[in-house]
Amino acid sequence: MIGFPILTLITFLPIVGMIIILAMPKDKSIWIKYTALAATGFQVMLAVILLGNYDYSAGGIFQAESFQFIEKFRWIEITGLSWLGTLKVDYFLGIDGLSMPMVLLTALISFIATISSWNINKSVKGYFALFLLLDTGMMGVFVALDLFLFYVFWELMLLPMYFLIGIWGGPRKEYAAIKFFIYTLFGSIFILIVMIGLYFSATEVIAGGERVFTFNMLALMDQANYSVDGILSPFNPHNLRFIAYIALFVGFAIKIPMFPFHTWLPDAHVEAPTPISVILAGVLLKMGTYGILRISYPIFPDITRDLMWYIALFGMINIIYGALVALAQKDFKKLIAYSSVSHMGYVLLGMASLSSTGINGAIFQMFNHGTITAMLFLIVGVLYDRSHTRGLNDFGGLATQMPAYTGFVTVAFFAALGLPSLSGFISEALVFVGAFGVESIRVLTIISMLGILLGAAYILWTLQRIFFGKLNEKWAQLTDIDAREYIMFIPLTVIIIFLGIYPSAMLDIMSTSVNTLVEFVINGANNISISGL
Amino acid sequence: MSEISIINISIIILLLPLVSFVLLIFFGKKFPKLYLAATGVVFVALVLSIAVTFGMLTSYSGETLSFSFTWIDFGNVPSIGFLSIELGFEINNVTALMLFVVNLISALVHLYSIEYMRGDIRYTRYFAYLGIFTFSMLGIVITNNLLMMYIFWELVGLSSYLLIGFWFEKDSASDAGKKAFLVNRVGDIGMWIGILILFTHYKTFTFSTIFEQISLGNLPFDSAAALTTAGILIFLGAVGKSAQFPLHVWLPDAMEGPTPVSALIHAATMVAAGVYLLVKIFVILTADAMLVIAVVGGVTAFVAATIALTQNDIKKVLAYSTVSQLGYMVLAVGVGAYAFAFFHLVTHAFFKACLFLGSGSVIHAMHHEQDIRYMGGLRKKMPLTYYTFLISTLAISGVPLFSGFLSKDGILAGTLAFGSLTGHWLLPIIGFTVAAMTAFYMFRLVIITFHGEPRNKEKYDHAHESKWVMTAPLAVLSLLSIFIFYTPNPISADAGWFLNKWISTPQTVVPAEASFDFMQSGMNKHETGLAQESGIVHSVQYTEAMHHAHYPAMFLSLILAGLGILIAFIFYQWKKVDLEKLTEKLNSLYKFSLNKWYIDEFYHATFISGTIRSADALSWFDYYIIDGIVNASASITRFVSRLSGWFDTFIVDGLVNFSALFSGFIGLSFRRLQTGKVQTYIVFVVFAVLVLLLFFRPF
Amino acid sequence: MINEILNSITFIYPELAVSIFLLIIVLVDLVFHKDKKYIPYISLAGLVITGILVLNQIGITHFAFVPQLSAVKKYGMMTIDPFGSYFKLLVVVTSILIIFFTIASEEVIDLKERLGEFHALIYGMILGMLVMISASDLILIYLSLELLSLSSYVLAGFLKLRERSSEASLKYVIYGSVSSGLMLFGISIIYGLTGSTNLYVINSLIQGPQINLFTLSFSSILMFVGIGYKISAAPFHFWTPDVYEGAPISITAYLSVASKAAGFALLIRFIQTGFTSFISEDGYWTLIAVFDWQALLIAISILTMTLGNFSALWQDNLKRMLAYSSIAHAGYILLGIAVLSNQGLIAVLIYFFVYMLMNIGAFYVVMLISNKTGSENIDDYDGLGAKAPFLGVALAIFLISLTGLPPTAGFIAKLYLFIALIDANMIVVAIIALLNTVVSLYYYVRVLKHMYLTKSEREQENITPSIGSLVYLLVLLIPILFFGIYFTPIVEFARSCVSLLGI
Amino acid sequence: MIEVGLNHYLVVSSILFSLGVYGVVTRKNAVMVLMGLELILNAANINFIAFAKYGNFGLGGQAMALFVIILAAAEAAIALAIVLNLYKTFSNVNVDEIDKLKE
Repeated sequence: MIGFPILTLITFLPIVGMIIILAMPKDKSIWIKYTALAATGFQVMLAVILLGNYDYSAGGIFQAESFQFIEKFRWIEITGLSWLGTLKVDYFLGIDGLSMPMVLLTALISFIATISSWNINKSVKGYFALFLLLDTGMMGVFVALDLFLFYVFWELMLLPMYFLIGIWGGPRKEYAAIKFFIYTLFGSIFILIVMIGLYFSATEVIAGGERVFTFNMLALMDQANYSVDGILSPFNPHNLRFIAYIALFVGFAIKIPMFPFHTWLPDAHVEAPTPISVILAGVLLKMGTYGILRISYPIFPDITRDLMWYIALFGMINIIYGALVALAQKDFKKLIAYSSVSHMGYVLLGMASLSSTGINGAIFQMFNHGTITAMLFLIVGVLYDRSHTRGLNDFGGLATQMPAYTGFVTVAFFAALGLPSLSGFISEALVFVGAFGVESIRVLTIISMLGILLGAAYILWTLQRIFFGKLNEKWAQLTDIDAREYIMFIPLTVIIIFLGIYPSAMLDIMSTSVNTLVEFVINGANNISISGL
Repeated sequence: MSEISIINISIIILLLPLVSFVLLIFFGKKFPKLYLAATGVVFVALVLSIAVTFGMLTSYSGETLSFSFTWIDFGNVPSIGFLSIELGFEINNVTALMLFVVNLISALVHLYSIEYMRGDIRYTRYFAYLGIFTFSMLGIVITNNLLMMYIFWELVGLSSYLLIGFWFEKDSASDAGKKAFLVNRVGDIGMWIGILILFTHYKTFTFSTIFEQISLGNLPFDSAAALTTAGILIFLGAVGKSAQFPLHVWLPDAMEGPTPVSALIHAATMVAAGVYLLVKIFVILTADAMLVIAVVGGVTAFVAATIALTQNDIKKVLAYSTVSQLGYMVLAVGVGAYAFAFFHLVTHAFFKACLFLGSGSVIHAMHHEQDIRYMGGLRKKMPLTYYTFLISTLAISGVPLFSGFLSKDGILAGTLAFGSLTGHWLLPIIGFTVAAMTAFYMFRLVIITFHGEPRNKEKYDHAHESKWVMTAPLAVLSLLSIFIFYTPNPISADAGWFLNKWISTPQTVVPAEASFDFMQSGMNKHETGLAQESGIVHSVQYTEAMHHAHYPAMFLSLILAGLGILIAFIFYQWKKVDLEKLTEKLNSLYKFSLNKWYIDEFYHATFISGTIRSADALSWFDYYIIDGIVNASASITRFVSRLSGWFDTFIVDGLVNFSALFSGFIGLSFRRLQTGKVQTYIVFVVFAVLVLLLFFRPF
Repeated sequence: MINEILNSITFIYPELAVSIFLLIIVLVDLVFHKDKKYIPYISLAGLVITGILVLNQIGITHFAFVPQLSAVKKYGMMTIDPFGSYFKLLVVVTSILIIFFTIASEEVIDLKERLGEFHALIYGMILGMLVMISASDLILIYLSLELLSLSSYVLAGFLKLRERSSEASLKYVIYGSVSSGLMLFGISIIYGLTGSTNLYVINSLIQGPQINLFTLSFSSILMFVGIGYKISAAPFHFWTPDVYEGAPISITAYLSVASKAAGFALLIRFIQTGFTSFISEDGYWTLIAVFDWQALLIAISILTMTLGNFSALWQDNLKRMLAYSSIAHAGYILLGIAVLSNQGLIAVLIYFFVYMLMNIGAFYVVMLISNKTGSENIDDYDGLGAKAPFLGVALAIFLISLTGLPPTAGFIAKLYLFIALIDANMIVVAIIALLNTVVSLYYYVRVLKHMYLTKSEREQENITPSIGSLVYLLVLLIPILFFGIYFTPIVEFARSCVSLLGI
Repeated sequence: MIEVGLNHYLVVSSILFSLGVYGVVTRKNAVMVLMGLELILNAANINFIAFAKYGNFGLGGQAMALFVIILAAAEAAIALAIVLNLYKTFSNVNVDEIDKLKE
């Protein structure tokens, strides 16, 4: 274990950077950029240290003792309330196999997004301040183990995103920003309601043997903690667990984004500046699925099992629908955006399988989609910076013009269409293995496999439209990628290929926790159904 | 050689081409001469593979050496137990021979390409692609499990995509590459589902384990139907790769790639991978599965042959003949002629590669002219090319003394035997017709190209024999089309070491009730080893049937082949028949064949445009309906705000994007209440008092 | 008799201090009519002293002015209890803030020579409010209400020559006096029913069987008209937008916080002492089954917040928008009362504290900007984020807090409110309130959008706030952010102040 | 000769009250509106005194009435001042024409 509170550090480091930046004079934009780079760079280092000290055999999920790097102390405590007993919120951080990959992903993507923000020149100070704030929000969501804390971080990342899209965005930025904002807020309000409902349904024993209401996720997972009359308690004959689950799920589904709540995504992506698209696709979308796995699954195992089929159904819709709509896009960035919709569908499908392979695949897919789609958006950005257009049909024959660029694009594209030996394949394969193994959703899985074909179709078509054929003379002056862009692309490419060949590097991190999760959910569901409710 | 060294060497063989690929990709620009290194590497691989093959066939014939390692470990998985994914390699005779074939042709093609591709702008890149292809192909060959099979399966798909679209400046080329990849994906999905069925039940991808389980009577989902399904679905993969009907459409287009590539990938090795896969999973094929396979193979052979009759592009003709021959092999597997399927795979690999390289040499000489109607009389100009081409043509047409005769004869015999045992007589009939057609169109090709008078003078004048690096491979390959390499007896392969010593048909593991009777040797499965030694294939009655079928098949095929050749000469050499009249007479048929049965058109009309349309429809739906519901109020609000003389461009949309219609109206009506007249307010107050009294009065 | 009064005096030091300083201000105004620049400081001094006196009172629970001739039990006309002290403190703090507000506000600076009246009237309001907060006798309630109203009528129309201002005052006076008239009529009926004007006595009497329920509910409703008009609860809120828009902005801010607070204090005390039979162990109030206050309050509060929010959607004048938003907030707070539990009361107290900070802050920024641009129209906020970065951020934070998003104190206030609601199993109401919050988001965000996302078409110079106003804003901002992150202190304080002097 | 009892007073007061409200709502002229107000207050006063007299509630009612009268005077004074000021700016005192502030 590590001597210092590493999780707090990794979470709030960006805030420190933000404060430093705010203290800087406006005109020293280059120093501001370096500060931001340093902040995110340190974050990556810390993430690596985390990985170095990570215990692969610890399960986490519901056992507090097997979480790692735990930091826990009372944040808010109000004692002596007449009927409320003790009102308390913990500052409770810790990671397990579910969060570790996401922490790595967040650190990595933030770092790369910072590099790609280098050519932001409009009010640099504000941009990087907000950017780092966003970073903290994202990191916090993945390390928080207290619902209240989780929600705070969740909301924290909302506003910076709104401004980053709204100020530094494209022509229809206001529209996109407000749409993103309203959508997400709508979702988070549902989360809030359920959160409060849970708070008043379960209690936890604190020092001194007193039982108090709690936001502690782990305590909420333990059915023994639920009072009989709590509105979300499984023992309450007329509980509202089902409704609560739906509300929670919608709250998260909006972030994923799950059909039919996905329409904010294309707008947000198209309008957002490249680095923000990278963050959006690379990390933010994962929060939805992470939330479902971390909160909905273990806290509502019974409902989860009952709704498996529907989750899978929506996964399938996402896959096919996203791919088909992507196929029809004329705008490069929109196409990638819809491909995200399709790829997140695999995550849903894998989660729905409630099997280790499937959920391993889902989490792995979250990570891979993070890296791959981040790279795809960087690719769009590179092209857009040079040509100031994103029309797929405006290009052609760039392969001869920008060979190195084409090389990276090919890797990213084939990773996106799930070519074996690249990371994307492994996760999709595991998702299918897991989902196919479940009788009830087998048919949905088989239909989903059309996604592989459609994915290949739009990817290859794009590749052809942009890079093959005669070189469009208009682009004869386009230059190949420069050093900075190499720096952005190489790490991602390496990771994509490495994980494609040696997936265990990532899967070993999560598999123990995933097994724990699956076992916990299944047992929990059975216990509840046994207790007759 | 010890077992472990054989394994190690084969792994080295696998990795060598990868090395060349990496080198060329990263340093190709700096050192343009690196392609020589690549060629050298492949030749080293060839030598090693010869060593391995020799070692196998001499010391471990009939055994299976395998080596496997854990790739992914899921730990103790709930309700399953400890689960891990194993990968690995296995070497047996078939594998070893395949290794040799692939490496040999790959090496020859490398050599050939040095001259053929000279001066291309992406010269080194081309060799890099050859490298990655060889790597993936070898992977398919030596894997011992389905997952790796699938992985490398996709990788050859990739390399074929890259090589078909190598000249991507041509739209036709990049289209062809895309088409090849997508069509293959269709098959692969089926294959993947099949694999999943097996994995879901056996929790492993390894062939041997799965076979063992099945032979112990543990069927997937405990139903023979599931096993049949799995077999057919995996076969779908082969349908894609080996260009079987109805997924054969990509192969002819693939001829857009450089000719050596067509020789290596789209004639000799990759397309044969499908057949190789079938050979690998042969033992789990149930009766129904085999029948399906046989029928598909037959149909493919026939359709392709009919199309090949009328094509005018030299490579197209060869392409369709390839499809047709692949059909033969699949048909062979279907009818249980396991050995002959693989045999034909090998022989075909050699002579078809030779044909393609020969055509390449011609095309090279004719400055990339591919239409045979502008050729002619090249025999004098390029004799070596001509004779090698001729030998291979004889081989493919099934003329005795050549390899093709032996393998094809075996297959036809197999179909006959099958017909006699199961009553499916249509298959042999197809088989023989195709044999005749093959002979005809191949000789048509030879005659139009090499005989007669040159039709395009100045091209003809420039034509010349190619350099040795191009002709040497031709020589080697045509040499390998002679019978002597396979059997001492030119008319029967059964005596030959190829079939006797090297290839032994494995005993099916499918339970008796699910497989053909003739597949069941009457005796207990564990004594199958015995069955092999006594030269009995599958079962006594099958062996007998084959035996009876042998001579009739031979004569029949001889006659038909001769007939085909004869007609070809009558038509094109001696011009005894006026082709114009004939085509006039058979116009519809001719058109049908020339336009490849309009299959592409059909696909375009249905699947492709269907997908595109639905995609457009959906994106419309997405934009106008789903987002529309969200945005519904945008329009309403604009209307409302005009009413109230209040207009704001975007925030309104943004704002009301979310609030539905009524929010706008409610807000407005509330505003209306605020009339600004204090007395109205007071009226409201009084009114409110009365209403409240009405609602909250105690009774 | 006399010593009773003398002894009671000790409990009303704050009120006394206010009255004395009121006189002082009037005198100073008369004596030095040359320059009146000291007056604000005098009134500040007075307020500080009052504040200290109030602080001393915290924790004390006692009756004042117990009439000798009253019945067996001794019920005073005024009640001193922590609850009252909390609101008094709130009023005093608000007043101090408002004094500074006026110092910065140009509307008021312009009329130097009338500064004396201005502060005198403010003091009149304060006195009215302080008395109102601790009044437990209908007579006193009516008197204090009138005192408050009369002063505010004048203040609303203080800018004589501005049309909007005088119109506002006219509407205010007519509307106000009608509602207080109705209230008076209600009082008279209650008096008729019970024969007493003391809430405690009334409480004990209406528990008797012979009470005429219909008349009682009629009178209760009339009472509520009066109170509802003070707290501008729909449908008695109609004066609010017009007056808030017309009045000087400092007065608007003052009305929207202080007099509303006093009104709420009155309402709570009226229901708690007048109609509650007992308070259960877990802090829930059981009402006397003569009139269903809970249903009434719920209905009114939902109507109020919905109406406030939806009407605010359409406002282009920021002052007016804030007026509607304050109506909406009144709705939320009313919900806190409707829970009829100490938890709800805690929520109300917290909410008011936070509401004071953020509302005054928002008005202050609006004032500063209108000082520069001379307009409160939303289009004049275009590109403000660039022109006045600090003001922009400040306003943004205030608005976010008003919306109730973390990490601002506004979130905490709402959180406690919803906790109370959920605990009382008023889930549906809670959801309605939440949806209202979403609606409210639109118009708050709309301001942000104008400030940051739209380019202003006409160029204007940067707005840089003076040091004074910068400090002022920081004083408001820091607690909002601090309590947003660590809010135990206010909660504890509120909890210590929930106890009313009950029966 | 009927005895004048509590109810008579109440009837009178309620009539006054209603008249007052009616006046407030219908009159154009601000001054008339204010008169309506006075009626409302006096209606309340009548109640107080009547109740005090017939209910033997002591002097509380009368005291209240006195307060109310005083307050009414103050209110009237302020209201008239405002009306006057209004007349300066709008140069009319018609309540229903003063509706600049609305919606």
